Amino acid sequence: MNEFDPKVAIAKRVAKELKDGFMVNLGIGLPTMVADYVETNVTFQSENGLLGLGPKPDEDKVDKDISNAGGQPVTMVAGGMYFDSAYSFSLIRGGHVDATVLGALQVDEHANLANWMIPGKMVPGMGGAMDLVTGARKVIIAMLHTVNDKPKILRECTLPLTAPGVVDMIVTELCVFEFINGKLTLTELSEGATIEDVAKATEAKFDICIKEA
Amino acid sequence: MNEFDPKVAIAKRVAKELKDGFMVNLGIGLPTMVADYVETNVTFQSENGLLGLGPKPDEDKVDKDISNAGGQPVTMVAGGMYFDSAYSFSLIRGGHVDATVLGALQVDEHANLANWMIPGKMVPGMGGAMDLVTGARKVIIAMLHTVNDKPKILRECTLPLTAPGVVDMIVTELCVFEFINGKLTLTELSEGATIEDVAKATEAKFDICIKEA
Amino acid sequence: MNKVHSMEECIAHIKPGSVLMVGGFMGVGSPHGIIDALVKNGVSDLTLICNDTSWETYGIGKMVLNKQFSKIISSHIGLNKESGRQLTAGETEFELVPQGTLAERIRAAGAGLGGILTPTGVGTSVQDGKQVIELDGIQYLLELPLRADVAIIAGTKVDKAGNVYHAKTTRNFNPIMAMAADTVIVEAEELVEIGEIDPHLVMTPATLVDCIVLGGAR
Amino acid sequence: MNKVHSMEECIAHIKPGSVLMVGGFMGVGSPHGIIDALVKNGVSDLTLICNDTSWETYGIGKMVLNKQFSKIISSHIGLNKESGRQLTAGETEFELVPQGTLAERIRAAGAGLGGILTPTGVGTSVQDGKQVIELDGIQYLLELPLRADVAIIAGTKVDKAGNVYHAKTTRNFNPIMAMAADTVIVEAEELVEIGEIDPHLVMTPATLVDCIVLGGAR
Repeated sequence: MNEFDPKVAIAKRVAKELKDGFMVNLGIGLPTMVADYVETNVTFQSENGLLGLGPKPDEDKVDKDISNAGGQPVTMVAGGMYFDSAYSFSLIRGGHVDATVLGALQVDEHANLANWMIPGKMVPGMGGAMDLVTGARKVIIAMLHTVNDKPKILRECTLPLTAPGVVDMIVTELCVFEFINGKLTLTELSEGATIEDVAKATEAKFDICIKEA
Repeated sequence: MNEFDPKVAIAKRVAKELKDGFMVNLGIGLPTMVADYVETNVTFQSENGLLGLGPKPDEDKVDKDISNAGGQPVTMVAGGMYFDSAYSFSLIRGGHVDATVLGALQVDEHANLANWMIPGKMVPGMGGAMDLVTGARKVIIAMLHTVNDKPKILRECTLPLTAPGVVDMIVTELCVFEFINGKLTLTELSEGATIEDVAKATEAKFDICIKEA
Repeated sequence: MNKVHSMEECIAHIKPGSVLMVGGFMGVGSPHGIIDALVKNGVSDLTLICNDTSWETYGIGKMVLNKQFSKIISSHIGLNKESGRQLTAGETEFELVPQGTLAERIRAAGAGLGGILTPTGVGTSVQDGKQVIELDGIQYLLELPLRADVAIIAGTKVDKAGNVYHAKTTRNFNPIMAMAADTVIVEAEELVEIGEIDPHLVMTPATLVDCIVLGGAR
Repeated sequence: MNKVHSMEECIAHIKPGSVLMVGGFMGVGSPHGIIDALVKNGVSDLTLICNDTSWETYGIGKMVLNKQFSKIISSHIGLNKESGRQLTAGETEFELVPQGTLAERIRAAGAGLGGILTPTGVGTSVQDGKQVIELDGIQYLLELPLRADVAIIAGTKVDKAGNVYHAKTTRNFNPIMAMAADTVIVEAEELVEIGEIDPHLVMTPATLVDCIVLGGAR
């Protein structure tokens, strides 16, 4: 019952990036799981209007007036704050969010990010993503390394961009990439993964600079 | 003891312009007196951060945390609101203030207003005046007709402008001027004042279109 | 000056062709009673300005399903399948706006600004057709104000003068929309006496509100 | 992470040449204890960004009297005779900014905007040297963001994490300055436990506050 869950592994690794005192915005889906593994004193921001996002309430304690950016019921921890949408994005665009964690459809060697639409197929709208990746001090992409065995880390994004040159770090089940001096760089391998595994699953060219654990 | 007080006469006349439901900002000095004569249901805005400005408190009821734009203690009426300076000027610049009443150093035929500085002599700063006259729906100048027997309603302002073409109405102890289709127009005479009195005290050219009382 | 009106009187302000702002975020903080009345009334050819189009069976999503909009300006439409269908079929015109830019454009209209410069959207399709202004080597998009004929907003507590308290995350776009529309209609979850709301908790002032309607059950 | 520090530790952030934002409006909502400590400390060659320069014997006016500023950016200096004297004598550089523009410029810095377009100041000396942008036949001034190295603000109640409640009209410029400075120091009139301030009444969030100092008597 203790099988390797790639999403849990990714969430756990991302959690280590969130330092004491950080204001953090987590995207919907996999990024939301990161909250479960954070051991530091982090304040979660939710772009629909609150700081101090807490865990889901028990079903009998749901309050229709407090939700997250997905419209789902949430709670607030002690020391939180409510605000309107203009203030919320002042925090985001103004550089007050220390880290944002988002999924991606594609990331490329130029730190470009595409995660908001597939022309002709899926046009959900960018929501707050364009502001988040433009304004947050650190943009962390948390995603499975490939989709249907096809690479998502590319030489050049083919989908419409969410923003150019904004990604700081990519965390997958195989490895961690960081952009160091603008160069995509492999900095960590997951347990059991090899450089060859990463190379096979990655279209982009990358430097290698594995940190000692 | 019932002598004619020109400032009271001006304040009383201006008060009639403030209609039910209006949001009104009154400048410091003579304009402040207008509040004493308003008989309609008007909400006073104070640019330092409140809607629902009430009368001065009794001395033993002064609260250091609530003041007007002159830094003087005030009260709030029931149904008021506190806000920050950005919101305050959103109300002002955004056209939500129905009328503002201000003094003037000079007004001219082009509805230009000068009321914020005398080069080399007095440079107090414009405070909120430039935003108020730009944003308020109706700009009413309340002032004595002349200063040291010299006209203040001129062909052309000689002092640095607060804003060009913004004045809607001038109320003095002698008369009321309105800008009608862009033309300075004498529309009312105070009791006992004649057109000749006004002409003598006014440098600007003006049309005459006295309304029936 | 009584501002409390019947639902019929309130929604009469919304006419075919009107530009309509609707408060709320995935339905939280939306004026659900007014939306239901508008679905029934059927007024169409409207332009919608709303953060999202919710789900097709909830909040503003119901009006999308009922095809009452000829144009939708929104940051997110992905959870309403009918929005996606109308977009793909070309039945409705969509303008997708980054959420922060949407908030600033609405705020700019209410605050009397001619526009704002934002870095968001530079180098993406959001930039198309917009003026780019470079300052100190950084590129910004000049984004223009967004106004509406009518804003319909929700209030948790509304006093009889029209002062509004928006609880918790129901605040979202409601206060800024109340500043950016010619006519503002608030749906009150609870109607209280003037003075009952702490003046620090008034988030939309009475002077901006034209009509109050009592909300029904949700 | 303890943010409550001594006055000495707090004001050590303010160095000769620093750009300093100071909350308050004619002294109401100003951090009077910090100001008094800075007068004593005597740090100079500062740039001041503050709504006004108060009176020469009250609030920020004391630092003007003490000649601690080489440049003052403000909307109103008329009630402080020493400000007028320094301006006329050319001892201090003054930039007079319309109050609404001052608020928007500070807000723009904190909100990550490259600037805002305002109609205020068009056709006046405020326009000098600024880019004018015409949209739909209306002229606007492009006004640029104003940032500071340090903001000193006042809080009526501050919790131990740094969440701030500004009572009544003490709010004024305090919350927007807290967003626009690299270091934010808040003077707490009352220090309370985390969770004691209603989250709707938090006007400046803890995440923006670096140092808390307990206010003395005024």
